[in-house]
Amino acid sequence: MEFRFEHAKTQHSIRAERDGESFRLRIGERTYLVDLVRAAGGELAFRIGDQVVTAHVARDGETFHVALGGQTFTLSVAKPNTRRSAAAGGAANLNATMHGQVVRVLVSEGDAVKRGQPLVLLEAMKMEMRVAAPHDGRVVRLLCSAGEVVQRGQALLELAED
Amino acid sequence: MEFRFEHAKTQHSIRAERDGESFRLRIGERTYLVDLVRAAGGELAFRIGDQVVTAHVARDGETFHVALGGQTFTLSVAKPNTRRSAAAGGAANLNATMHGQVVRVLVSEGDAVKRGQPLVLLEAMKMEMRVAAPHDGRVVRLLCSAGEVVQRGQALLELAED
Amino acid sequence: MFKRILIANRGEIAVRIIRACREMGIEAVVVYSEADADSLAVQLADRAVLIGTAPPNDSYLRAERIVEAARRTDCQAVHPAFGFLAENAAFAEMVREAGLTFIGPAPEAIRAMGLKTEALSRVRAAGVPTLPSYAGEGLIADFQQAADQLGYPLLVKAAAGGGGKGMRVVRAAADLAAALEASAREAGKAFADNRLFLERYIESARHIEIQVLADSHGNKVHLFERECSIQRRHQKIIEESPSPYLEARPELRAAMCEAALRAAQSVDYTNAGTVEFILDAHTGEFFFLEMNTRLQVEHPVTEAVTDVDLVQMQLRIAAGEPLPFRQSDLYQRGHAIECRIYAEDPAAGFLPSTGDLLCVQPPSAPHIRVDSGVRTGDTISIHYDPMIAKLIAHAGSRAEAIRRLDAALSAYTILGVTTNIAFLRDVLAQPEFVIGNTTTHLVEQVFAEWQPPFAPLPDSALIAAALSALLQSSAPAVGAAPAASDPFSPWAYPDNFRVGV
Amino acid sequence: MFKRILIANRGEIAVRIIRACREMGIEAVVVYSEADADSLAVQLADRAVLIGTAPPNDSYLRAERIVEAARRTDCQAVHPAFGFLAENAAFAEMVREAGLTFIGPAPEAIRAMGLKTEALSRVRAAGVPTLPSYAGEGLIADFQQAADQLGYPLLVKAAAGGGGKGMRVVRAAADLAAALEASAREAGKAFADNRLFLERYIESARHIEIQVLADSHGNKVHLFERECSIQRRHQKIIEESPSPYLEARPELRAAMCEAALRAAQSVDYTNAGTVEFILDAHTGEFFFLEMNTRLQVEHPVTEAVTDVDLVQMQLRIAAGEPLPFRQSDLYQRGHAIECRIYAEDPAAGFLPSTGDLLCVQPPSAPHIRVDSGVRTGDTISIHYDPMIAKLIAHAGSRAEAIRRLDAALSAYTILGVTTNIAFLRDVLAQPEFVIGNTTTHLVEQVFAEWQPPFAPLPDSALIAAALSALLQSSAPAVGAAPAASDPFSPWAYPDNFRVGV
Repeated sequence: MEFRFEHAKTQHSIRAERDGESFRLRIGERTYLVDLVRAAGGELAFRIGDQVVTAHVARDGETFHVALGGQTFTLSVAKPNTRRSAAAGGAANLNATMHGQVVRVLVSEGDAVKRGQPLVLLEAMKMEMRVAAPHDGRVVRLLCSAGEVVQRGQALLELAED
Repeated sequence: MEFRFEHAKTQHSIRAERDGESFRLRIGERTYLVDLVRAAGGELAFRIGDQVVTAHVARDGETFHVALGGQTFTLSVAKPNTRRSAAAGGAANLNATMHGQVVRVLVSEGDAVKRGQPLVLLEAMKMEMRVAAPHDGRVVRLLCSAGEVVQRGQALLELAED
Repeated sequence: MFKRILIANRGEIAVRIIRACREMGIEAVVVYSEADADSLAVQLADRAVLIGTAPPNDSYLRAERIVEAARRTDCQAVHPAFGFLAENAAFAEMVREAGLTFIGPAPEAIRAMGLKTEALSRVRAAGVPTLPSYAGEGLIADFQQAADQLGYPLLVKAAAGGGGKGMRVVRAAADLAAALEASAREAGKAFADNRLFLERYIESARHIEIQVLADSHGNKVHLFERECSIQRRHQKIIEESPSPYLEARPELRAAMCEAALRAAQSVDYTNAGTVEFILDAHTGEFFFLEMNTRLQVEHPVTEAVTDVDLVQMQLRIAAGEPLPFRQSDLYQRGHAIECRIYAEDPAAGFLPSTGDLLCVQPPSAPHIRVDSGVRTGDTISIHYDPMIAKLIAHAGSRAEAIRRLDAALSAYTILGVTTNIAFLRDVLAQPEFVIGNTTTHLVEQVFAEWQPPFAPLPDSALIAAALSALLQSSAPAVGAAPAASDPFSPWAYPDNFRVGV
Repeated sequence: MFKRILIANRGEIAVRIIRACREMGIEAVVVYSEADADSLAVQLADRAVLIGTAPPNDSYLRAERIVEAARRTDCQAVHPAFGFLAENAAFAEMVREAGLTFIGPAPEAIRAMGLKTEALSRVRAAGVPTLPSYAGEGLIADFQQAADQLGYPLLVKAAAGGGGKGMRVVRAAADLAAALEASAREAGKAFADNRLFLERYIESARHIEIQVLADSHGNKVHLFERECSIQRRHQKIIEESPSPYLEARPELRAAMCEAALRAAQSVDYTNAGTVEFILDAHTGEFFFLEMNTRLQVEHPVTEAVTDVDLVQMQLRIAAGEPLPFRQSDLYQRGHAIECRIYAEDPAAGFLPSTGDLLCVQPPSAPHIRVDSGVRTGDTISIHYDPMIAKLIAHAGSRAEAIRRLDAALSAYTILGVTTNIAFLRDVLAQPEFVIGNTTTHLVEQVFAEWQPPFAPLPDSALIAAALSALLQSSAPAVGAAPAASDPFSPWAYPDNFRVGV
């Protein structure tokens, strides 16, 4: 069975198959014979020769989170021809920097704004964050309103560069 | 769904059914409305009104082990018409008191033995145990031999009372 | 001693109080919001009472519902822990008027210490040094004039505050008005009290606090200091006892402990409390900041070095027992360090990281204590503080405690949300931290541009992901293969496997 | 310091040593038998080397395979822990001759203390009091004559022994021959050495031992006492520090500690060791029993009260470092109690209870330490010691430590084998134990007829079983319902769920 994962924008291919009680894994020219020590509760421990590796793996849809040796790696199942294209255009969306609630929208559509000017007040877990204009410009469209709960990365407003 | 369990030689009947997000359980005249708090990793926590109960449940075939409030209860799935009948007869089996290895058999078939006389030497985890005659009698049949690994409760020999 | 108490809180601190109750044979009742119905605190409690929806204003801040829950479940006392209503004098009064014991100081002491202006005048009268400050009411112009007299930089703080909420550093007169407005808004939300005050801001400061205990028989002791200088956005993240600064200065420690007892005395304090000081690392001067009239988040480091269980002491004091020791019986042994593990992104301004905890695996090792209120399958929501756990290491020396804490951090697995674990490990390894040069600005000065270390993907991680996918796709014992995208697949994280819920 | 060491052991103690290595940045290699291929120790190690089949004679006692494994994995030192080859001088020599460091005393010291006759003559010469005893070779008649001179009751012990193996109390001359025969057989199996000796038996005895540490630079310190009087079948089950007996007798403690250092000096001891004494509770006399030239099972109670990590000290001493403290730096604070949780049936002569661990859920609470080498899904086999875990509570006072330990015991869930948890809780609650009247015969005198408390089935247990069955039969997320009798059903105990293995 072949798996293709993407990590830090690089694709990795790995072929995995059973070999009796063991597993045989091939990454490029490297082949590993792997014995399972434990696979329970999200914990996955295995031996490669004398070396023992304990990992924790959690799958969230197409994303695999792997914790190993004090570090965490996030791998997504790679799809050959799908690359997200960055949004391009004269105006760009300004996104929420955290999951939270919109306390107040400080500008209206059509307003001219200065770099650094606060546009939207967000609140989460009793902490207030202001979303400021990254550059001078003009508010093209408001995409949120006071009281609304927004996700991190959700567009709050469309801002055109002057 | 009705379940019948046996605990300490007493049969208990309980009827369980879903009721929306909750469960309704009836034991005799008592009905409990139960909300699950957690069911994961063998851990089962539930609320009955304000009361919260956390149990650990492990199933081994027809046996349910339930740990709860610092105590452990062993319940077996009750079968209506099956009651183990005690072995009866002129001679009775003498059983292994622990899981282990037979070190030596100290008697032969036909031997007359005295109460307290050691008949078989068992060893487990570096500990030696002697299985002694519970009463005066005669060895009818040997059911084990030196070197053999025996289970707790397994018959070692048949002993007739004098 | 009480037969049953109610815990008016949630999360790790509710769990910690339940554990103290277990050891003392006291039944623990918790209140909970709908969001916490499946929480560990609810699970471990003997009884649990639903008091509202997720927003604290509808549940954990609803004093009347909490008192009603305590009455209905025949509790004799209420433990407020910290946050929420812990320093709300009106709540303490309401508990008392309901014929129940409030596990904390008298409402009068809470009120006196809760209003910073009154607190400062009380402790000043008791001879405790305080920072030059101004506490006014309302008019911006008055604040501006006072600020000019105090000089910049200065701190705007909530009069009713704590925990950094409503707090701002102002370095120039031009920024004062905006800071006052924002702080007042935050303070109003967090404490239902938008009064503010100003105070001198020390650039090279250490935050050192003294734990005190006072019983209802007039006995008062201190349990030495905690140093809590490592903060981000005015929020403590690493705390320790003893303070590396005071270790070399026993007379200063004695003076601070003595001042703390005088501060407590000034409000006839009973139960556990903490007197916070700011210490100027250059001059060795210390100033009273505030008294927290409650248990602190960082109380475990004091427990580790003194062998005193502060929560159990709170219960004993509230039940009218005298302190079982005198000052001379107390000691401070070894070194303990706590760090707070948050669901947050230190590389993005420490923004909270909400989401599902796909896997939580705390470390287990000698002299490591984990205080946590969450487990695999729980959610970090926007409603509450995003702390996942407190991790406490105790050892014979500070160097050993750092090593022990670092090993435990590296073994703490949390998947599903971004955490500050890698950040905390970098702080523990930072040379100034290692030699004990800990000031409140260390994080902003040294770690402003912090990014998580980039590690190239090791083959073993790729193997783990592939094996996991392979096992999941062929899981024979389950009968049928679960859908590959099923986040509740029993293999991937069975701890999260909730059948039919 | 070492870069990599090999641990010649298994189970909880291998895990504990790995954890010490982690904190010190040392890589840990374990050896393992086929039965332990999936064990926690193997899982946590950096590397693991298979050395044979389950029976110790084919694996953990195969010195040459262990040394070969250490060489092949480029280890610089070997830690034997306790049991197996820990007190085998020939093994220590073999390690040394392979150019590796043995993490323990020199083979000469092991040999001197390992042969009881030599040990006794050495410590006697150093002025350490010893029990009247006889050590002969071979002839039954010689033993019988010596026994008559010593008087009954007396103890038959293995010359190479430890841990109660080969040990028997003989109360009448008629029983001596049979006891000698059985002891010799057991000793031969356990230690490959069937030599025996006799010694005076004290009816009202306390077992008190002193921990010592000695470096290779001539520095020696003691770390105070442990009392290990609570035993069953000559096996310690509850250990504590300080000893309740010595708490009231500081001069006696000082004398015993001083005697222990003299005993260690008599064999030029290095590394960690324990000098065991038997103390006559009536007279206050103490007698040297033996010196254990290794780490002890009960070392955690000393670690808790002294803040010294004994395993890390062993590694430092073996690497040639001097002790980082002097005697006057050491202290004994608070109170620590350990109990050993065994898979055994206290109501049936403490017979081992083998089987699969269907569920293991250790407690988690402040100042509770759990040292365990097993988890859900593992097996207690006939091949090894049936200890499941050591549970250690530390608190400010003995009374608090008892309460803390009891609360932790009650929260320790182990399903699938019979354990001694209910028994241990009854011992902790026994009035003589509570007041500290702990003698080596307490268990046999008070608990000979012990039966587990019978609890009628509460409705909640019935509900738990029914809900469990109901959820299992309708588990929708899994796709297909697992067979009702499948012990590996992912719902019932997913921690045990091993797909395709």
